[in-house]
Amino acid sequence: MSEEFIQGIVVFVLAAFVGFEVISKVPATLHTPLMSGANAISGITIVGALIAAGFGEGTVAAILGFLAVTFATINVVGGFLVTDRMLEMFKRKPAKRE
Amino acid sequence: MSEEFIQGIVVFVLAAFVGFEVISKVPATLHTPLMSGANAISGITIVGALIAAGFGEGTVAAILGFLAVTFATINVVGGFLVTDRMLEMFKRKPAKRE
Amino acid sequence: MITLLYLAAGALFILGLRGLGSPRTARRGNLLAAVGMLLAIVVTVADIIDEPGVVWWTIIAGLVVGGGIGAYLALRVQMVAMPQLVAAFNGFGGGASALVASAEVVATDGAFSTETAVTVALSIAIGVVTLSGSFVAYAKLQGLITGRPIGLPGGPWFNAALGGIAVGVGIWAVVSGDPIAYWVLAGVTFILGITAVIAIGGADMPVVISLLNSLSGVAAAMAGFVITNQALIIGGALVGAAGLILTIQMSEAMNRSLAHVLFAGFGTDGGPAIDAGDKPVNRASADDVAISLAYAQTVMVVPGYGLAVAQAQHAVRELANALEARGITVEYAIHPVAGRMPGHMNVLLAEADVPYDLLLDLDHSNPKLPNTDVALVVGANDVVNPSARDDSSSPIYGMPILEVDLARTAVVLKRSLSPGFAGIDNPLFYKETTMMLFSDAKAGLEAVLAALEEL
Amino acid sequence: MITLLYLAAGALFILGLRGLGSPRTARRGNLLAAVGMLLAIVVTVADIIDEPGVVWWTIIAGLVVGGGIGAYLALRVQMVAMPQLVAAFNGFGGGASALVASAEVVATDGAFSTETAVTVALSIAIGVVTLSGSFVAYAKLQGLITGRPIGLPGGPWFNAALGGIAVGVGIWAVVSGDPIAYWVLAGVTFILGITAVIAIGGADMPVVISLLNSLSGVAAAMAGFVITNQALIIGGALVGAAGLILTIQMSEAMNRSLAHVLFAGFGTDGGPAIDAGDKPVNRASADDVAISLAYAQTVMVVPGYGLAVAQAQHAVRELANALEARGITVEYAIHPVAGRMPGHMNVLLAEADVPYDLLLDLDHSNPKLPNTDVALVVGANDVVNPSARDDSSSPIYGMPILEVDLARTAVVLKRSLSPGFAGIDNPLFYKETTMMLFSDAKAGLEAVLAALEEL
Amino acid sequence: MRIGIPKEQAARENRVAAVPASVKTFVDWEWDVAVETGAGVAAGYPDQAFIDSGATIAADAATAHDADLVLRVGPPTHDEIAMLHAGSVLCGFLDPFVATDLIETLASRGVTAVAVEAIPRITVAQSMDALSSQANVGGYAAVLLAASVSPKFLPMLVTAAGTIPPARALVLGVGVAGLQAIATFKRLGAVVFAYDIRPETKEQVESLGAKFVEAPTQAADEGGYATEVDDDTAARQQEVLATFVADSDVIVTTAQIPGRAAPRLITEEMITPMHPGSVIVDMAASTGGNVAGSRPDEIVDVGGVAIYGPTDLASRVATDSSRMYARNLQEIANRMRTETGITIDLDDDVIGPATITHEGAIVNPRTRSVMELDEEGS
Amino acid sequence: MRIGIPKEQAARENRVAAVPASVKTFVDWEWDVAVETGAGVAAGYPDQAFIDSGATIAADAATAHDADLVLRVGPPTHDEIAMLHAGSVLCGFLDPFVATDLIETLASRGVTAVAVEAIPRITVAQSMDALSSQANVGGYAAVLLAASVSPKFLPMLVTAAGTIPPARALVLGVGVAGLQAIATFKRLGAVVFAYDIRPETKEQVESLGAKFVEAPTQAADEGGYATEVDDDTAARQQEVLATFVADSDVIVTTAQIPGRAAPRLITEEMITPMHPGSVIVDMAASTGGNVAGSRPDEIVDVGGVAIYGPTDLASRVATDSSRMYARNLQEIANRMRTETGITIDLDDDVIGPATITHEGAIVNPRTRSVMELDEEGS
Ligand SMILES: NC(=O)c1ccc[n+]([C@@H]2O[C@H](COP(=O)([O-])OP(=O)(O)OC[C@H]3O[C@@H](n4cnc5c(N)ncnc54)[C@H](OP(=O)(O)O)[C@@H]3O)[C@@H](O)[C@H]2O)c1
Ligand SMILES: NC(=O)c1ccc[n+]([C@@H]2O[C@H](COP(=O)([O-])OP(=O)(O)OC[C@H]3O[C@@H](n4cnc5c(N)ncnc54)[C@H](OP(=O)(O)O)[C@@H]3O)[C@@H](O)[C@H]2O)c1
Ligand SMILES: NC(=O)c1ccc[n+]([C@@H]2O[C@H](COP(=O)([O-])OP(=O)(O)OC[C@H]3O[C@@H](n4cnc5c(N)ncnc54)[C@H](O)[C@@H]3O)[C@@H](O)[C@H]2O)c1
Ligand SMILES: NC(=O)c1ccc[n+]([C@@H]2O[C@H](COP(=O)([O-])OP(=O)(O)OC[C@H]3O[C@@H](n4cnc5c(N)ncnc54)[C@H](O)[C@@H]3O)[C@@H](O)[C@H]2O)c1
Repeated sequence: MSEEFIQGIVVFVLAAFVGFEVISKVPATLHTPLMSGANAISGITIVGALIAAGFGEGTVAAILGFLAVTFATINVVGGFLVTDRMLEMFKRKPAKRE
Repeated sequence: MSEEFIQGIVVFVLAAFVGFEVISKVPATLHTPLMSGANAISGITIVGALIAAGFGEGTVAAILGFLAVTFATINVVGGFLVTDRMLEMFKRKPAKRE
Repeated sequence: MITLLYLAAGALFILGLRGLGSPRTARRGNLLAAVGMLLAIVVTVADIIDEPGVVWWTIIAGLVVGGGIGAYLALRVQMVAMPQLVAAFNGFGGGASALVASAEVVATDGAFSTETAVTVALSIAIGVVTLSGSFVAYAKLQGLITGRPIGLPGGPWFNAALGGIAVGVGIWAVVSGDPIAYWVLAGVTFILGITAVIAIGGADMPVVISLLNSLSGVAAAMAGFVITNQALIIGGALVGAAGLILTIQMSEAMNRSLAHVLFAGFGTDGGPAIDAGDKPVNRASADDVAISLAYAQTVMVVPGYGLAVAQAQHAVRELANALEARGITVEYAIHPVAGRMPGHMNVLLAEADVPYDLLLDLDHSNPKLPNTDVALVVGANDVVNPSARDDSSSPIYGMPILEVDLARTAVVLKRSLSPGFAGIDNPLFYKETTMMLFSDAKAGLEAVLAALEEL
Repeated sequence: MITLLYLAAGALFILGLRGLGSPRTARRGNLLAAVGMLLAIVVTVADIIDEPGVVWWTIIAGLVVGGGIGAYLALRVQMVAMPQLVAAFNGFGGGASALVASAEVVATDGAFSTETAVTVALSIAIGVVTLSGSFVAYAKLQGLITGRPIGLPGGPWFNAALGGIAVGVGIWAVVSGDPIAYWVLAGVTFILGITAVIAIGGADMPVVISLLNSLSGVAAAMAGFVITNQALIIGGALVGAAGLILTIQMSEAMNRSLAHVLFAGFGTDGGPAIDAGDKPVNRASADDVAISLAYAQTVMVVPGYGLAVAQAQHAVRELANALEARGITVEYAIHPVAGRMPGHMNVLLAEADVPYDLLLDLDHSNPKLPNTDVALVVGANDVVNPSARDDSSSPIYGMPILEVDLARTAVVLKRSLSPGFAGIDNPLFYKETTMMLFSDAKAGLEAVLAALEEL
Repeated sequence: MRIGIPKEQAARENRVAAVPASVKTFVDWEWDVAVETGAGVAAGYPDQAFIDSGATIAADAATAHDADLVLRVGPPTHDEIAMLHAGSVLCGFLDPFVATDLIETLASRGVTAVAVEAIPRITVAQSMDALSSQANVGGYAAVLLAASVSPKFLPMLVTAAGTIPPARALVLGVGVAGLQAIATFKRLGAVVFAYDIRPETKEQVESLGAKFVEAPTQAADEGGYATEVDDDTAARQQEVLATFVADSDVIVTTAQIPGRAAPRLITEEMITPMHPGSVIVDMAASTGGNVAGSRPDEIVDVGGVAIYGPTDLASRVATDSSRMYARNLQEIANRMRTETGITIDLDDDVIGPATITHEGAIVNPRTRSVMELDEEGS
Repeated sequence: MRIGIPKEQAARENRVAAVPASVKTFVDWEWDVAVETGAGVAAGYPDQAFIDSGATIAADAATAHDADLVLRVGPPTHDEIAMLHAGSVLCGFLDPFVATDLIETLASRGVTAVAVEAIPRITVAQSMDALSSQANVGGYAAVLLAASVSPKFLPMLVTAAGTIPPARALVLGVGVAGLQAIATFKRLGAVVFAYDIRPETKEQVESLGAKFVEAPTQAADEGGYATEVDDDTAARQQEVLATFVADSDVIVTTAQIPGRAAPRLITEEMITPMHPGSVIVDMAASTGGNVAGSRPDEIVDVGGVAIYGPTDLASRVATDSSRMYARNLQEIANRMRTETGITIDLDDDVIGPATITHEGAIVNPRTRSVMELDEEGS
């Protein structure tokens, strides 16, 4: 196994630990927004898509690259926007007692 | 900066995140045992000490290596044992109501 | 250097996810994650901008088209349709990961080291399952196909068999390195995604989407291995793990085990018993109620006979105390015939030491209810039944009621949809602004208090 | 491959730390971490065993000597002396990291790349500060030197200046690569460790030790960079971060800000006011009380006038409910003259709906107290004063008391050490088996309940 | 439209049929209100308070009875009936299924009699339900009576002079009065047991924190009222109750069966084993009593156990019972009210069943059946 | 060692100085106990109960008084004193600082008189403190009296017949009786205000969930008792209290200053603005009264406000007040007890101060000073 690959595994495991720990008990109302936000983050694959698209040679590769970028961008842009919309309900701050 | 060093930074940051997240609100009674346990883990430097001792050339290096291993081992062995002793109080399980 | 910037993006993702877990910080969390994503994209573009032979049109076209579609969908869609939208977005994400790996197959014609080949196969398989599965979930929720579980020939064994085939094809691909094998894998897993999700009922879709979301993270991480990119590995692993925890929490909140949801076909699972025939109710959890209360300025507690039956007088007082400690105004609306004897509520609330000046009678509470953020109805039914006001054919027509239906939100805490003393149905329960918390009054209030203290 | 095994060790550390955070899993957590450590050591040894030219005697001698000393100290020492022991162990750990980096300086004669040089300097500096600081903390706690803060010439500015010098020497070392510079750095930081800790009072030592513990983690991580070893980086970073969080939590639990502890000399900080002259009391936090209660089988609540003053009757009932839900037997011992009127406690507990059959009078509770795990004294004082039984010169000698001093543990909840109605001191407060929780009765009980629910 | 509030003449009757608040409402409706002088004094409402609310003070009973609507607490005497003019409406407790001679007189004088005890106990009529409002007060007053004459402390007390155990209270019959009795006993700290023949009362008893005595139960009639039990059930009932009665320090009984004699729940043999000094308040004394030996408005001593049979319990809390009763009557009046005054609509769900005599005839079927009018007519 | 329990002869006195439980203890000490026939009946303890505990029943008062230790509730009459033999010990409420002629007679007859009201209120004597135990019962009984005669509901009730606001209760004087009164009012659901001259009572009042009236206060004497206030303080006190009194529906006053007339806290002018139907129970009526116009054991009507001056409150709860009183006496007897019987140790912290006459002399300094004996002697 290449050193790079092993490094990848180390990073993967540590990041997974962070992922497990970072989610403590979440109130049910936040389940959907959190899912949506996490989903937007999984759009990080856009980085891969950009690279694939940029270096794709030939029509097939170009089309695959284009599709990959499109898909990933939908995920990223739509994901963050829709999460923000869901969270609008939390904007209002409880005012002090009159 | 070498690729290795950068990898080190990535690992360091991720591990630090895990460290931050892994400690949630700890009851005060566990403060000392937790501190002690963490302290024992910081004895991981024993790995470095072993390598330093194993490959040290010359008397100075040998002495430094020996001291490093000794110090680190005290930390590791003493740390885990003392933590376990502290935790003895949690052995008793609440019994069912008679 | 670029790796360190990716690491910074990863750190922002972590902080973002963490923020999303608590109502106070959720918006900021989402913003942080978005900034992290922007950073990752900019870094990537900056990294390749000087490289020769970069095909820019695909990038630009993809960003424009994808961004447009994403923004349009996100901003246009109705609140209720959001879960299915998340499903769709998720499908795109999974698809993208599969495409990244596929592009690599095309580029290298399948010539990978074994370990890389494994990650390529995993990227494609997981990405495609996410893609097709998410769209089935979308279709179910959107009503394009029926929400009911659709039986498959052989039941759950069908999917097990299909899964087995996918594994076989995957091994073939890794061992042979033949691009065809990867495309076959994509085909098999595409079907698997459909058949796996289609067998699950519509009510469980949120859990399924969350699981698919976790999978899309794993797919992204695998793609990261394929193209040796740590941003993908960090982000993907994060989402994979966080998504899994979230999935478990969601199924717990719905009182389902995850295994039950996924393999429902293996056993029979009745699911929660309360259902109002055809009339839908907003069924809330204690957490939901806690959040509504925490973000209210004025709360009106409306106690009824159920409070007495559950002996929940102390619990209601504690909850009110906790709310008051947050600066929320809490008062009590006492209906003249709440309970089963004159002054029933007075006896109980006096026992719990509720100050007399917080007890409002009908004349004093009804004018306040329309400006009340949350009316918390605890075991009351007839005395808050709008039929008494609106429906001249109702046997209780003409009885004065507490008009909690005019409050901004009504939370009704009772064990079921059963009627009260008068034996009649209550339209309040089916209102859009009503949240039903089905529980014993005491247990329910305690759960809400516990949830409130975690906010 | 070896990296992956180190990763596994790191994973065990993570699981171990997590386990250590909760009473139920703490022992298992410690064990997991120890297994991780063993794994790391074995892997390392296995890795170098075939290498030529390994100097084994230093390794074996070090392991034997260190292991022997560590085990001896850990097993021999008294419970009360544990904090200082932890400090000592921690000092050794920091020293080891500094030695590892120093060995590298000796081996390479200071020829490092800039970034490595920085980590070498940091390893040495942080490691040595940890070493000397920890031993000063040890000496303070062990009573070898006075526990009181020792003033330095120039006060806190002295340490600031010394810190500045250390930074300067560090830069010199990195830039010049001269081994001498590293040794000078070690010398300066050795002094800094002493002067920094010596200026802090003994009561704050636990916080200081925790911070030094965090630093020893950082030192280990830096050493990891020096010798390019991921096990050290992961383990060190983990402890560095976890230790920091723990330090903050500890200072919060002691109602101190971390800055106050470290730079106490910069301002004057009275600290908590309660101190019994020379007589020491076991001051407990709500968490400590919660744990004692959670692990009890029988709890006897002893209410007194303070319960009435705080109007804590509902709070005590809630706590009792929570304990009962855990299967713990809770009863109430009512002293005939508790409070300020006959039946004072009865009125309050009836209001909180405590069933009459749980109320025990003197004759029924005293025989039970010696077998009671925890006697929870809420705002009572004279009625639990053993002087009335033991000290014939006491003005209340001869009054029957509730003998909570015979219970396995007595928890006394009151605001201070002030006397009660009779105006006399209470020896109960200074007993070894007594935990004092200083708080308003209502607030204190609520805090205990909250802590209990987190267990 | 003129409304008259006479002063009650019955012994031990302190209540009044209107209070300043209800007078004010009538005045707002532009009705003339005449309150007989001193009518409210015993309830704590002096004449001046009525004047301040807009009433005039009638110097004598005749003036107060000379009105379109006369509101009373108890039934009028024959003398008072003579003061009513034909076509006027009389509203109050009229005992319409028992005091038939009075009803006959009222009918013959052309007075429309509306009996509050005949108001149906349906949801919409709850605010007019004087039986409930007065039973509620009665349950409270019965407990205070029992507590104040009991030689025992009701709450538990741990004191330097020994521990006083809580008193055991028993409530038999858990209607409106019984529930309030339970609540009041609970407030005072007694350990409360309760029993009723209707099974649904178990939950209600427990909803007040008291314990239900598991003796036989039997479903209520469709009106929600208890029905008579057969001898066998009664025997089993008494068997279970006996041990609870023997252990009780204070007992309040409220059991009633509408239109019949009150059920006998406590027999002489059940009283014998009770501690001397125990107290029983029998709220059903006027309809025959739940307790052997109880007599209306008397205190009977059975081997050291004092049995009270008060019939004036609501009247003892006259200020507030009057306030509630006046509110009931105000709501009834409101139901009858038209633009110009009042009309009796015999088809009305509430007023219809409560109207006993109208336009010279006895119109209430139950009164008619008691008087056997229909049989005669058939 | 023979111990006698006579039947109390005073009017309205239902208590008895021993109960079966205390008799049993005496018998365990191997004392002979003679209980006059019928002594416990009014308190709910029939002769048989005493017999079962090991007592003998004395046929008449003379036999019951013919004992080494005679336990009574109230002071004996001269006739009864005549039945005591020289050297015997008499223990009970003897009013030793006022009823000096009785004390003189006791001394002259050679009877050792131990007055329970002179037991010092120190911590170790709490179980012998009959003043406290009886004041405690009195506070409870006073509230039940007030509540049962009040024409108002004490608790708040929201009902279909309108909302009944809670009654406002005021307790003046927050000693033992006052605290129990507050607690009992609270139990019944009233809104309770309270006031005492001693500043430390504020916290005590609040510890029962009631509100303290912020009128002037003044520190107690070293014994913990209130001292007299000057006219100026009294005036300011009344000024503040006036508004609270006017708004109150039920008032219980308990203020006492040992050895002096009770302070006048409520004047006639303060009563005038009260609602008719309000009730005042003056527990200090026998020592001059806290309320203008109150008379011992009478009900005085001042403009519709009923002022009660009961002196028999503890006796109304005779079963339990006897139980506590008997326990107090038992502890006192225990303090005096020796191997063979009892001895009076004038140096004892508890018995010493409580002994009024001994071996023919009046030994209590306070009684002596009231009787001006020492001046004569000096
Ligand atoms: N106040 C009086 O004097 C009096 C006298 C007689 C009759 N009434 C009548 O009683 C009714 C009173 O109205 P209301 O709104 O107070 O009561 P209600 O209409 O009888 O409704 C009570 C509700 O409480 C719920 N409940 C019962 N036990 C519960 C528990 N342990 N936890 C949570 N919820 C529980 C029941 O629903 P689930 O089963 O779904 O939990 C029920 O629907 C009116 O119809 C009134 O006319 C009143
Ligand atoms: N029961 C009676 O009839 C009666 C009558 C008169 C006198 N007494 C006397 O009163 C005493 C009763 O004994 P006791 O043990 O109940 O009471 P105590 O001896 O008076 O002690 C009460 C304790 O409660 C604490 N306290 C006060 N307010 C508090 C709050 N808000 N939160 C927490 N703690 C609070 C005080 O300590 P901190 O200030 O440190 O918080 C005080 O030491 C006896 O000496 C008895 O003789 C009794
Ligand atoms: N819906 C409404 O608006 C409304 C209003 C008031 C009362 N009610 C209902 O009317 C019913 C009667 O109330 P009430 O107080 O006028 O009753 P009541 O005065 O007629 O009788 C008192 C109680 O005695 C009980 N009883 C009769 N025979 C008994 C026996 N043999 N043993 C034991 N108990 C016996 C009855 O069940 C009843 O509970 C109740 O169900 C009450 O809830 C309804
Ligand atoms: N330590 C013990 O064992 C013990 C036992 C019982 C009582 N005590 C104490 O003895 C004291 C007296 O109790 P008591 O009930 O016998 O008192 P009491 O009967 O003599 O007087 C009743 C109350 O009236 C108050 N009072 C007097 N003048 C007043 C005025 N002008 N205005 C308002 N209030 C006035 C007094 O302060 C007292 O609280 C209390 O402090 C009580 O706590 C102590």
